[in-house]
Amino acid sequence: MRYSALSILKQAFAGNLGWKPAWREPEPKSHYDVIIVGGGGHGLATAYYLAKEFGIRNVAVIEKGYLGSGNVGRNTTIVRSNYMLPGNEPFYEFSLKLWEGLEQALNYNVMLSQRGIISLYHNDGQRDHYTRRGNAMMMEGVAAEQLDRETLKKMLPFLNFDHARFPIIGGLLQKRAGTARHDAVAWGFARGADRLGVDLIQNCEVTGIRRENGVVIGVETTKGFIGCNRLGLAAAGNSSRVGAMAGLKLPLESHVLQAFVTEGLKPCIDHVITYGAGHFYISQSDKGGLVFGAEIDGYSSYAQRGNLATAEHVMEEGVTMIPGLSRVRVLRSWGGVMDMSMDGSPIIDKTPIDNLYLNCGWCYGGFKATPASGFCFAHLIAKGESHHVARALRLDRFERGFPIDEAGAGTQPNLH
Amino acid sequence: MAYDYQAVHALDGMIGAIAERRANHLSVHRTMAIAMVLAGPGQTAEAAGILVSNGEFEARFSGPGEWLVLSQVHAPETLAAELSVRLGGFAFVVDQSHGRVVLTLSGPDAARILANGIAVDLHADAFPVGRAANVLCNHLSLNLVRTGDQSFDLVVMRSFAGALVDDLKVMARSHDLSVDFATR
Amino acid sequence: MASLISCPHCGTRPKEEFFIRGDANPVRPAPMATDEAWNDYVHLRVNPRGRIREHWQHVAGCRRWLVVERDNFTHEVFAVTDAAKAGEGAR
Amino acid sequence: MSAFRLASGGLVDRSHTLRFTFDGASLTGHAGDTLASALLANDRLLLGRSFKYHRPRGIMTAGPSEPNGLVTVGSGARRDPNTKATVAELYDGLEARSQNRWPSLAYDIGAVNNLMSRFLSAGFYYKTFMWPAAFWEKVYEPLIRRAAGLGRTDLPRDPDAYEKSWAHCDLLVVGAGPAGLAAALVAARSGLRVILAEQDFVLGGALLSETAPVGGEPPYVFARRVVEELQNSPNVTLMPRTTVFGWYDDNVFGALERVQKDVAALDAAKPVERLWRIVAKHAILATGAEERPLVFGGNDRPGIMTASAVSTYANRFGVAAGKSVAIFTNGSSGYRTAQDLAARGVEIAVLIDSRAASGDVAPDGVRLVRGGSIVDTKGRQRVRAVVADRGGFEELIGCDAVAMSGGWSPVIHLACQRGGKPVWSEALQAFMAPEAGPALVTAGAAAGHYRLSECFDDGARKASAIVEAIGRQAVGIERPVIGEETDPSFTALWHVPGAKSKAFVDFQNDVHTGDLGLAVREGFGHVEHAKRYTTGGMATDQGKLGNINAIGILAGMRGVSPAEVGTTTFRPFYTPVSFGALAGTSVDGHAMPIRRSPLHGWAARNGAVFIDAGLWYRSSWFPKAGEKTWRESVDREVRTVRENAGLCDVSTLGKIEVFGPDAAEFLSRLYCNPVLKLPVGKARYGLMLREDGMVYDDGTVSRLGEDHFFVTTTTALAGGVLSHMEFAAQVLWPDLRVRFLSVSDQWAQMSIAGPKARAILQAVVEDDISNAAFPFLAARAVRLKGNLKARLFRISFSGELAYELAVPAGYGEAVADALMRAGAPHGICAYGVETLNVLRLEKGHVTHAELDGRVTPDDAGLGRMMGTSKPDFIGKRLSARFGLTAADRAQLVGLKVLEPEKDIRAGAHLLKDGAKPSTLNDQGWVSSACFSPTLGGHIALAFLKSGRERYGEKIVVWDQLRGVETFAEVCDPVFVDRENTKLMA
Repeated sequence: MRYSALSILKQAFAGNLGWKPAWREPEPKSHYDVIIVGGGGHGLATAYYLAKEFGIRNVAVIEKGYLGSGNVGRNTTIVRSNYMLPGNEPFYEFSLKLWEGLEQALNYNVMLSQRGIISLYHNDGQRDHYTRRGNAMMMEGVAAEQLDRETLKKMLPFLNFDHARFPIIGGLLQKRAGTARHDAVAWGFARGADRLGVDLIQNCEVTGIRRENGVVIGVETTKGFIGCNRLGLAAAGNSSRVGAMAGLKLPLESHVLQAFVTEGLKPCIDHVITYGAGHFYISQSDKGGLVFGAEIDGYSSYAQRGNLATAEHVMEEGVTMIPGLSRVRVLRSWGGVMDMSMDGSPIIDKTPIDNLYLNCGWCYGGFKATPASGFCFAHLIAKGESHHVARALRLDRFERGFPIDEAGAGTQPNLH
Repeated sequence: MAYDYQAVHALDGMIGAIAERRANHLSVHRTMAIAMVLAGPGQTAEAAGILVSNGEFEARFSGPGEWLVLSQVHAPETLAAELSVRLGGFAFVVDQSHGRVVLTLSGPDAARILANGIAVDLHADAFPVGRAANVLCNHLSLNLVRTGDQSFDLVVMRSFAGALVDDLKVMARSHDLSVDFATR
Repeated sequence: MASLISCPHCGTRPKEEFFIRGDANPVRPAPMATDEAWNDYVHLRVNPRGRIREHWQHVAGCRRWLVVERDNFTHEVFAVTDAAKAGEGAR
Repeated sequence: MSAFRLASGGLVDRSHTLRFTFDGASLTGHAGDTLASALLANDRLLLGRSFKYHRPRGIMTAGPSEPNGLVTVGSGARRDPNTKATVAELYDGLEARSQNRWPSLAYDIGAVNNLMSRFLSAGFYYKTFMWPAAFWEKVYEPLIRRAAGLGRTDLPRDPDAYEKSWAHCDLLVVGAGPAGLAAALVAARSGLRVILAEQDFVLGGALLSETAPVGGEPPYVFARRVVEELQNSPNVTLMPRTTVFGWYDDNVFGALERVQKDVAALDAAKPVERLWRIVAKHAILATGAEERPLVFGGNDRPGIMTASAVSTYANRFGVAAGKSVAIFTNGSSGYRTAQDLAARGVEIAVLIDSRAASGDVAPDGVRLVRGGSIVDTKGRQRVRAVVADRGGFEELIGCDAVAMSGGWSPVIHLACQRGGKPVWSEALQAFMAPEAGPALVTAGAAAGHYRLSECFDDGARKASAIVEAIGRQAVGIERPVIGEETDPSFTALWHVPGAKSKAFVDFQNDVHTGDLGLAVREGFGHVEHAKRYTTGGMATDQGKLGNINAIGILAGMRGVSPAEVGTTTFRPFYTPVSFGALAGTSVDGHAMPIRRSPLHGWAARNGAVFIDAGLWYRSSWFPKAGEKTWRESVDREVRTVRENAGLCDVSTLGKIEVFGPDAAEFLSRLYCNPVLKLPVGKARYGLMLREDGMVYDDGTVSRLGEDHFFVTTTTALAGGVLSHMEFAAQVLWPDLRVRFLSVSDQWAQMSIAGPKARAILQAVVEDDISNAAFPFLAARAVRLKGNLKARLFRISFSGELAYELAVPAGYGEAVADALMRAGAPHGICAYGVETLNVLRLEKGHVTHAELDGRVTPDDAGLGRMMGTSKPDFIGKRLSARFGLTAADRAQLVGLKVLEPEKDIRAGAHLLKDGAKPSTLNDQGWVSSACFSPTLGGHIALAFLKSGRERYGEKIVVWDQLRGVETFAEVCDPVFVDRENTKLMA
């Protein structure tokens, strides 16, 4: 059923008893044209775009838990396209453009809020870096603004201008960046895909990848064997484990990133703000909670929970950036499993195995990429070649020597 | 032109001239002969044997085959040479008399103050007199040794000394601490 | 783990004292090994869920590189060994 | 005596009156009150408005699970929004305010949402606000944001201090109720190091509100005696006002101590809150059990509370919840509350038991309705009546408070924070803690043992087991004789059928049974989906009261058992913790340590302006009188160095001493350039790669002896390079006989650069440093006049005749002063990193502005340094990859501005003349730029595609971020003295 103000009105007078399920709960068919492993944001978006843009509707998304149970439901909801390197920037800008039409396309309010992201910098070297980044954005036609200290003082008077260990000297603003409601993204794509005929199969774990003559022909699951012509993996933090089922060894390590939310407050922070002297970032959700995080815990982990020392360090950075956070109380912390790649950038590519396609390496930045990741992965699966904005996101770029290393940190995943 | 170089302490101008010692006191040593001893590969036992405290040196554990050696007997200018002679081919010796600052924290709350920055269990049963360790104190590392029930030596990199003293003052916020140079 | 590591040289210490490098299993190939071997060493990781070996350095303590054997799902630590010793075992 | 304060009883000190205000009204309470008990005593029932519908809400509990009684405490910069009145200790001068209402608590405009509620069903916002597209952000979202949220802050700087501390123990006991006290007592007498943490300001837990005599005395007296013994045990640390909020790996617990949240005038010497990291060998969770609300129509009206809260207010605080209390229960707990109220002379309007039959007996004279329920309530800002239903027969029963008891849930939050899933107990109709290993056990009510005697026994038994596990002899305790006990049995009742109005499940977030029904209908029946779709359990109480009922209701709707529905994930923090406490003292200037150079005092005396460089303060430039801008100073310093000489502090460079018979081989494998044949007494520029072939760091390598080297690193990567070397030595090549040590802090190091450098230095150095005796790249120990040992290196970053002189750190200032004196006749100046940057840029030397981790030696014009004939060095193999050797890689070039009135800044990009700006057309970027006083114009270093083939090309320097475009000529990156004549002079 179509959602609208009218449908809400009509249903309200019917006691809200007439709402239909947002998606079906089908039993798996024996064979699909395409199977996507992973019912998170990227997997659901891929299925949606396969059906919507590339006319492939005989598609199943297989999810071991509930839809959206991975990182799409446990991130800090930031949407932006302020990248520096030519391998990344066009892709993320393509994504942001998709975001901007997503609510209408999906008939689902994902609450995109283009409130702007401000990346603070604290010394001349960082200013130069952000200048390079801002100019790279503008080369791609993406608006960026440099804010000096005085402008920042007016815009964000609560920042620590007087006592910070590392002084705030300016910031880079992308106005079109912002936040979106994370669960709604998963649900919107799920509902959209379902309406186009995609089977969303929850509580079904892939236990093996079946090959015949080296070619992938389907997956073994807890609900039995399901055949397919093409198989796409969008398993985020579990990519290495799923890849191993096909004998792949990937340039990934899984790490835990913590995120936090405070008690609900009346509006007090109107932008997304990132701290350049550390990794802290913060925004305020529409419900009033301040949503924030910083760096990964640093060790390999599949546990979806972090440790106190990292949490403390996050708060140290937070209060140093915004002293007035001190009396705000933190309600909850949680952790997501990040598929950290060797250069900090993602992979959307074919694999050396026929019919097997790979979407992984999103590190802690996968949420903003959701629409473009889905679109480009669908493009690759449908047409057998990369979408032009995703051409650099190759699996073999490491051995060929074309890393996309925004942080300049090299092949140590926990430094990206 | 006269070349009579006066050494400047890392904390000159930052501490000193207190009216009276408080219940807890942080005493900063002006000069101290300090050297790092690195045992040669496979020669840890030999070097350790030579370094056994004989009153002239105090060797504090820093890492396997590595000791921070302090001496009240030898001068900063001569300690490293003296150790080199004694250790011969068993170890490499590096003068650190200017690279480190030695502080003594003493008083009834000494362990409690340190617990505000150091994660190691400082209960006397767990960290007895004579125990030495490199530890993290808030965001900087130092060599800690218990010198008595209520006293600890802290040896810190020179460039961090000011930050450590600042931190210790904050750590001792509720514990009545005075800070001064040692009068030795 | 993740909160405390028992350094074989220094005793039990908080995570903050350590720097973590990653998977301790890859062994640096011989200089003339194949390109594949080098790519594998520098870029590819098994990244299993469960028992792993990881390189941690006790930077704020003895500065030794350690091999921490742990479960990356339960965060249980099985053993912490000096990397030089662990290497001897492997050779 | 205030309206609802009972004439006697309770643990409050009636002789000690405390004044406080609520929404500006002056009120009084007593020492020992919570804010909630004092407000109740004053008939202040209405405390705030709910989140979504802005319904009036009052206090519902007497503890940390409170969903409704949230107020803002304090004023100005000391304002604490969302403070739970039920745990806030009353103090003289406390100021409290209600929240989420406008213009006032009693008349709240937002309450219109309540009338609109049928349109505001769960998830309604996902289905609308999409048209027109621009309206979401301009109109709808601001409205939603303003309506949402509870407390208010404008983020003022916090005047108070916080502290963090570590504590270690054999046994941590969480909760000082009967089980916790018994456990602590056993462990204490057995000689364990014990920490007993309790969130309340009085230790005793349930004993404080129990009435059954313990050991023949009131239970609180017994508790006091135990606490006294513990207090006098040197091996026990009592932590009242301390909430253990998190259980982390390796049995590390996070706990929050409220040090000064109970006073109006703070002691500045103390923190306001303290964060404890408790490292516990063992822990016992004696966290008690939570009473569940009942889900019936109109169950959220002010005056409706849990039955145990009504008992606690009566017994512990001497406050009646109402003058006529209706009780609604599904088990024996309601009867106990009836007894408590009856004993204190409070009228009981009715006792309604949802069970048709039970052995429980109501107090004499109390009307008991068995098999009945409440289906609706009446009243506006306080409940005035309940609509009772029995077999379809409805009756309006007047009352001014309702005590509800829906059974009990053990508080197992901490035990589930590390991934263990709670286990459903059919017998107890509750989720129990999972098996958590030997280091953490639950005891007492938290383990499902609800009777007082069981709590004592369980706490003592579990502590004894731990004592023995540690290898000590357990000293037992004798359980006191306990009077009449009640066993809180109940029959689960997840929601009351036939509700006549909204029946709330999550009170703060206004989630009612209809919302859960809608979630299930729309396919959001998974417990996580239901939570996320309805927001049930996402409020500040994190579903402590409501989640269990939501699970029961979902189970009913889906036709499965609660075990199958399962719980959402328990995560820190048990109750919210302030940013301030978690950050502790590591904020502002203490966020990271400050490092000071040994020449800091010298630089300060010479008027330096300091700048942050990593953790260091470095001298940036040295303004002289009359110089108005930094450029004036820097231009002068540059000219002075090029014409005379200058002295610059370079002490912050990383310095590492390397020893051993294999030291040369080791360094040869670390650096990409040859090192093996470096002669003793010589220095060499060194370039380190990462294994992926990109440049990691650069510096110098000096050979001081056959087996003794001294290497320097950049300031930024001093620590990183040391770790990298340690990895190489300990992990990659443990067989190499090499040892090394960072000596960064031992040496003050200064650069003396300029044509007059030698003359100046020779005045201070004893040794002969003539060009013949001490040629370019000489490196060795020297003796200064005045008999000071030093090290001298003839290396140059500026392109001038230059030396770096290292002296023991303490002598740095004195030697710098001597050099300045010796240099005065030669016109020496002090210079800082800004000038250093201009000098090196003119000479085409790279820094981390160029070496940004994505650059190969060849990109930086250093390809010839690579020792390709060496069998191995870090980065050798992957340097040969196709992408790293591609011809169109960006290469280091120089740029000269062609329009003199324009400048170039780092971060600009490069375009071919006439090309349209696009990512595809992007030719490169500017890495460093400056005004060159030597050349009299703006110059830059840049990375340009195939740049070395393009010298002479006119290129567009595109800085759209600043709105500047300018033409520049591509040139060799070395702008001055390409023949190195000055260097060698």
